[in-house]
Amino acid sequence: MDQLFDVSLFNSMLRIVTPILLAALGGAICARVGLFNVGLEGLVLIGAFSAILGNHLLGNVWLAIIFAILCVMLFSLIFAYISINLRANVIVVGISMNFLAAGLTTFCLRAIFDVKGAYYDKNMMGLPKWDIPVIKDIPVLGGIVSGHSPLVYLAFFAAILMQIYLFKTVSGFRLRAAGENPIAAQSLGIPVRRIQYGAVLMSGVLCGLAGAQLSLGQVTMFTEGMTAGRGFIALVATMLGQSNPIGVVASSLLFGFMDAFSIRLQGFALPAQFTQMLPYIVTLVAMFFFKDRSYLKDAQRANGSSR
Amino acid sequence: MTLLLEMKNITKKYGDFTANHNINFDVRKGEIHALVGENGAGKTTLMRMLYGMEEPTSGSITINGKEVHFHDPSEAIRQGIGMVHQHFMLFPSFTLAENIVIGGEPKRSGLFDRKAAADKVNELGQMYGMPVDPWRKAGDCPLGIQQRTEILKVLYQGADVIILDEPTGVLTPSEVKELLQSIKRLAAQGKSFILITHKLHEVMEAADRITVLRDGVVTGHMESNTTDEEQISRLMVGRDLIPMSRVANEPGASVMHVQNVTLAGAKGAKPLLDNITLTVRQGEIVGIAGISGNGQSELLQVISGLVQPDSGIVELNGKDVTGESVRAIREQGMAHIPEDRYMWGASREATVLDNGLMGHQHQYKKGGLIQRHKLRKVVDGWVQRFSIKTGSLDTQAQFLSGGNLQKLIAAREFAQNKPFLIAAEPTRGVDVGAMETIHGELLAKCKAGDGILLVSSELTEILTLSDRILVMYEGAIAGELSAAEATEEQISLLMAGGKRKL
Amino acid sequence: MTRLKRNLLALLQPIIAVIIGLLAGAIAIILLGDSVIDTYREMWNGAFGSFYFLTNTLTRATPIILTGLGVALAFRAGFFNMGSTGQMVLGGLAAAITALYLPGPGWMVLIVSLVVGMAIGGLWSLFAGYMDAKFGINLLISTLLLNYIASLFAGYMVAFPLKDQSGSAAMAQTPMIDKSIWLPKLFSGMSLHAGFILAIVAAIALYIFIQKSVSGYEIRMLGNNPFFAAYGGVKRGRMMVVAMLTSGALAGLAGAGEVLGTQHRYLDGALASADYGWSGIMATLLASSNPLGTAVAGILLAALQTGAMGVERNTNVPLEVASVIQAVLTLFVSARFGYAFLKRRKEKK
Amino acid sequence: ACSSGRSNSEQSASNGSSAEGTGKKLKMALVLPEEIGVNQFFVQMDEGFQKAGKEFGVETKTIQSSDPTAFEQNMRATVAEDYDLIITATFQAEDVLKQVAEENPDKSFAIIDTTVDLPNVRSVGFREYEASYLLGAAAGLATKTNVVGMVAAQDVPLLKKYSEGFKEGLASVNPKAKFLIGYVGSFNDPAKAKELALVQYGQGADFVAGASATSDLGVFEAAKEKNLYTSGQDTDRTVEDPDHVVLSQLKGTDAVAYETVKDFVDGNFKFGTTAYGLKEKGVGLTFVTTDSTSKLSPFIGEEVVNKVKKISDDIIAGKIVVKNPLEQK
Ligand SMILES: Nc1ncnc2c1ncn2[C@@H]1O[C@H](COP(=O)(O)OP(=O)(O)OP(=O)(O)O)[C@@H](O)[C@H]1O
Ligand SMILES: Nc1ncnc2c1ncn2[C@@H]1O[C@H](COP(=O)(O)OP(=O)(O)OP(=O)(O)O)[C@@H](O)[C@H]1O
Ligand SMILES: [Mg+2]
Ligand SMILES: [Mg+2]
Repeated sequence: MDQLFDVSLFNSMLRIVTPILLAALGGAICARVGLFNVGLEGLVLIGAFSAILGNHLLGNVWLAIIFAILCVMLFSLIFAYISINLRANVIVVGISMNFLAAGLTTFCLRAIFDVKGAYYDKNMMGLPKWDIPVIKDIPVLGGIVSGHSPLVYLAFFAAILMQIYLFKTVSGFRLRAAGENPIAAQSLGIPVRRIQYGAVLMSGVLCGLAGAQLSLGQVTMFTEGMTAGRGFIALVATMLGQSNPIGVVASSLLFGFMDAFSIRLQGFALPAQFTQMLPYIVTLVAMFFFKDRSYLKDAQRANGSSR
Repeated sequence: MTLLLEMKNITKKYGDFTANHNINFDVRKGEIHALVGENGAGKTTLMRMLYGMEEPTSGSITINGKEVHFHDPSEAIRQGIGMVHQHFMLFPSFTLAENIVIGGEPKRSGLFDRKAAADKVNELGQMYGMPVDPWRKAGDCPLGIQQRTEILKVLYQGADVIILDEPTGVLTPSEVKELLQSIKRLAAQGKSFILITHKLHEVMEAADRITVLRDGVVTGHMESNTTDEEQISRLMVGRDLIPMSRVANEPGASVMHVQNVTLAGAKGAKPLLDNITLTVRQGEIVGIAGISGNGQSELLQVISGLVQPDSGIVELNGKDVTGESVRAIREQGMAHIPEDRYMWGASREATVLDNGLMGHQHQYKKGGLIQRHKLRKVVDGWVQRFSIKTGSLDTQAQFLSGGNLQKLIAAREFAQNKPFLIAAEPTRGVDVGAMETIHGELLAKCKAGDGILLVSSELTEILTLSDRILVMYEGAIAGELSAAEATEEQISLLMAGGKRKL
Repeated sequence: MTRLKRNLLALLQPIIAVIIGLLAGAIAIILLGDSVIDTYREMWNGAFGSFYFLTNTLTRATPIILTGLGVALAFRAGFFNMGSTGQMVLGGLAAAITALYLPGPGWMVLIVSLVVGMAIGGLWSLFAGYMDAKFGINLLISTLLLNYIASLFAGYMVAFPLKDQSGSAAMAQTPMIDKSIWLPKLFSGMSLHAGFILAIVAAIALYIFIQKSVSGYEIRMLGNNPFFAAYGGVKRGRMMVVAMLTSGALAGLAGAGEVLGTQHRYLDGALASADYGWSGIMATLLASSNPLGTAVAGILLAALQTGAMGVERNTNVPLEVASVIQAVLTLFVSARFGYAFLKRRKEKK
Repeated sequence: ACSSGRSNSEQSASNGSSAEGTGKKLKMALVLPEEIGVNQFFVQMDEGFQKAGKEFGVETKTIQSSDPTAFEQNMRATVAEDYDLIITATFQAEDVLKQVAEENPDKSFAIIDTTVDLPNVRSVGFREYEASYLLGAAAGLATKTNVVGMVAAQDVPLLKKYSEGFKEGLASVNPKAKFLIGYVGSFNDPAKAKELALVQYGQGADFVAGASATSDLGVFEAAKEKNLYTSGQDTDRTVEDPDHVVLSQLKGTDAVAYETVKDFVDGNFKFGTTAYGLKEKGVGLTFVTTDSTSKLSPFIGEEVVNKVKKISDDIIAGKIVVKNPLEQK
């Protein structure tokens, strides 16, 4: 079994987990303000495309990342406007956003790069791999932790930052208030809509980063539909982590680990379909241990008993 | 006293419905101004406009002589107006301290200083005689504490004019007394209060001036020392009320019997129900008094089959129904007016008709389908008899005022015509006219030979209606009194955990 | 406001939505340098242009309506079932296996296959419900995950044990089902099959069930306020079984219908790749879980898709743009430009 | 199925020339069962189709489909819209084409990359496994570590045409070599394909063949990053990175599409089935059967190329018979 568990397994896990984690954090902050964002998949896809486009236009990965973030923020504004101002069903909006993103990226690929399926430029520089000075020399740990794209580190840093923001700062406190009981928050003069907009934009930033990690960090190219369901897995990670940044990290890591592990299991006689099932099954099993609050509690909240 | 605030010719329309019509209302510095009226008279609507949650269709609001236009509660808060809402506005997963300081959180080095918040809340609690545990989660607190938290929140915001929309509905008599004392003390210090309540004795005790609303118009303005409860209620209801008369009748056989029922609490905590035994007989009203959170809710849940007891027996009409489903118990002969109309008693999104059907659904069934026409006639009958104000039977329950919804629920359960009725807080938030109707129905049912278990935090209600009174304290029955001998003082003492004293 | 005025306003809302959606689509088309009118004409023609295209649209609407109805019932009961794709896939697979291996007269095998498809879809859905009821596992997550598991499992089944060995044997698919077991076509030479009738019947039946029956009433109340339902003697467990089973069975029927009416075999990825599940959820949500509305919304969504195909075939506007237009349209159709929107507009002036 | 050489059941198509006779501009459609971008192979086919259309003055229309149902509707719609020739491609199109062609016996159809045995359908298949065999042999001769990998899109029968031929070719020259195969589970997930290639690298492979459509780009990137060698599919992918993408297995779909249009216009269009293998130059391998603009990598080297050329000749001569993996039960 030493072929199954090695340094590269964990190293690969960190890479696999990053776009999912970033998107899941984006999902978490939306969930915290009461908007269930099913459109993560689409947002990440737009991020992946615009990162490549930005790199192509600006010739600099860092500017490309900023470009991707701006594009996805713009895109998420549509989500915000239609679901907050026009009070559309947030799930319908999310699903439509996914369709929109798929169509739009394919179309732009054709219109801008004049290619179908994939855009690849071997001269394009992806994100650098950072070697962490001291850590890289530590035997096992160095191999796992060092040598990733900066966005991998940023993702985990963002999770910690978000944990602090939500639970330690005043503004994070108000954000949670706006999500927990919008009517009460409104009655205190907390600008609920503005906070919701902020959260959606923030999730745009995170999904932009997720997309950039996918198209500039993990590989350096864009292919149609390259998110391949990662946005939905992020959604699952959001919920399994109960919209707690640290919980989201844990559930994303679990999924990432199982995914990396299932790749390695493929050699071992099991049909590929079953090894590919593994991450989903394990996530399902994990839910036995990390239960969501019971339906009764949720309902109690929703019905807000008074007197 | 100086005029602090004035609302002039206020009209508020919702579509083609006028909730407030040309209302003039003012508040002076340091006064307690009571606003009374029937359910749906427009009291809350008027206050929502003052608090910036709604904008008047026409009319003006001036504060300290300056005209103001609020678009948002935060503007009203800045002008020193605070409101304790009729339906609480709390964040259940937040601590009480968080709920109180929200909007003006203390900070330390950029972060939310929860310790300082807790200290401030403790300080505030001491100052106004309303202590709370700042670290408890709001959702875990009894309603009384939640109410207190709401008031502390407004005080924390530094309001000069404090609107209290039915603040005493969930408080025990001693809590009410404390609250009214606090209000009076604060008023003496220069704060002004607008007090909305259906309890006229509270009005008489605390208010300086009184404004009466009926159907969206002002029907009276007076000083409290020149009026009495009869006059107010006449202005409210538009007629004289008939005083309740209770004829004691001889109780018959047991309709409901609870034997040694126990329900464990969370690990390490005291049991929620501690070896409870009680009987309700035919033609008898048994009242249960107690501060909310002492096991009354749990007892009712066990009796009605919503929760299974850990041990003990529940008998209905002589049949052991322990462990039976809610439906089976209801069919065996129970009706139930639940204590919390929004949580247990109704679905806000459903229509009046659908809300009326609950519990009757198997009676109006034919071939699996609902007999709508028959149902419609019946529910319409209830609306007439209890004069429930509703647009139509297809109006969603959420558009009914709380009192009217309560009447609908009561009507629904009376119509069950079962030998045993649980009536939990049957008149909570209900105006005097409707209270008269509901009390009349309860007495009539009792007279007809049915048994009623009445749970109420309203001692007067318990005292006027019950034959026997049980007092619950910490999940156990602390004492039993007969209606003839019981006094408010005795009950209060038992409620507070004092030993039974005859 | 008079009643008439209110009704007009209610009607106005979707009309405004469609107009804004079409305008947004027009901008996309103009950006491409194509003719807006031509594109929309082709869209219309592709969806409803002739009897042939109308039946095409209805064929495509069939699985959308069925999955939509399934989730509608679950949503009404307060169970957020996102698993229609997986339920559909397993229902389709089960129907194909039954049709292939059950001996007997064609019509009987057909009926049994449909029933088995429904049963398997229902049980898969119930499994998620069971995990929720028994272990408190969030239904939304579990159904999403079960989609992947179902699709991969079905993929395995047709790539290995059930693989079609006839013909070129290159596809992961079951063998072709015997013609006698196919769902009959409604018109010769057109793709519309009897599954559409089943979908419409299901929509009407479900409407009656939800709106008129006692169990439907109990399910609605459970979805609105579970405490109220419990207080009134509604058994959550039983209702959950009913709701999840029916919901999954309808999705299973959608899959079985596609297999027996359109593909005539289970073809790996065919049911999942068309996004029927998501379209169904969208139809339901657009119609606020009203079964009849879901059927209408399902046809609307299908029309947008077949219309997009028409655009792809007959104009220079590529499929991707057609799908952008489709997404923009649904986005705006879902928006509630109610009275509030109009009022705000007025205030700003 | 017919898979060995040209079938002799060829008939002449009558309507091809008659349409030309009326002088009306011919209308042809290429209806694809998938979206074009998913597969390099479709892009190539479309190019050949468009090129022929331009050259011979035919009105061409390429129609992509998002899913199988959409494909069926598109096929039926093109019949309704009265195209003169309807071309489609791949196994995915078989079912629908069989139905539609049977229902419309007087319409002309062509299918590329598989066989549909109907009187009004011209089928052109490929024997990719012959080229895969060569690729496997080349890998087996070139590998230094005796570990060779392949990243395939999905574990589905279709891809056996690539993996089984490869395995066989590998074993024929280097029985000791270990063969690793990994499945992406999707045709367009380059990130995952890259991880799979990295895993195979970790297990000692120095050559990882890409057989995962668009996802191959991820394999190429892994090769670049870890300095291992890889190969592409369908077109000459070595031009993209000759140092790492050292071989490419070829499939002449563009030529077939072009020929189909040309034959129809010229009146040489014949129904029946044809299969293109090494012999017919329908499939091939860069450097071995076809020259490439990029330079040969030293990893492969002239010596290996020559050996593989020999194998290729043997296959063409029938001395080596590569089994059709789809026919072995
Ligand atoms: N937003 C609204 N839309 C339509 N009608 C409303 C709205 N808000 C209140 N109403 C109606 O206005 C009337 C007055 O309501 P209001 O809440 O002011 O009554 P109230 O005096 O507070 O009654 P209660 O004593 O029951 O609290 C009620 O009939 C209510 O149904
Ligand atoms: N913005 C609104 N939209 C629709 N309905 C509203 C709105 N605001 C208030 N209402 C409804 O108007 C009714 C009257 O308001 P309110 O809740 O204050 O009545 P109430 O004071 O609870 O009655 P009671 O004193 O009997 O408890 C309520 O049922 C409330 O739901
Ligand atoms: Mg009120
Ligand atoms: Mg009230």
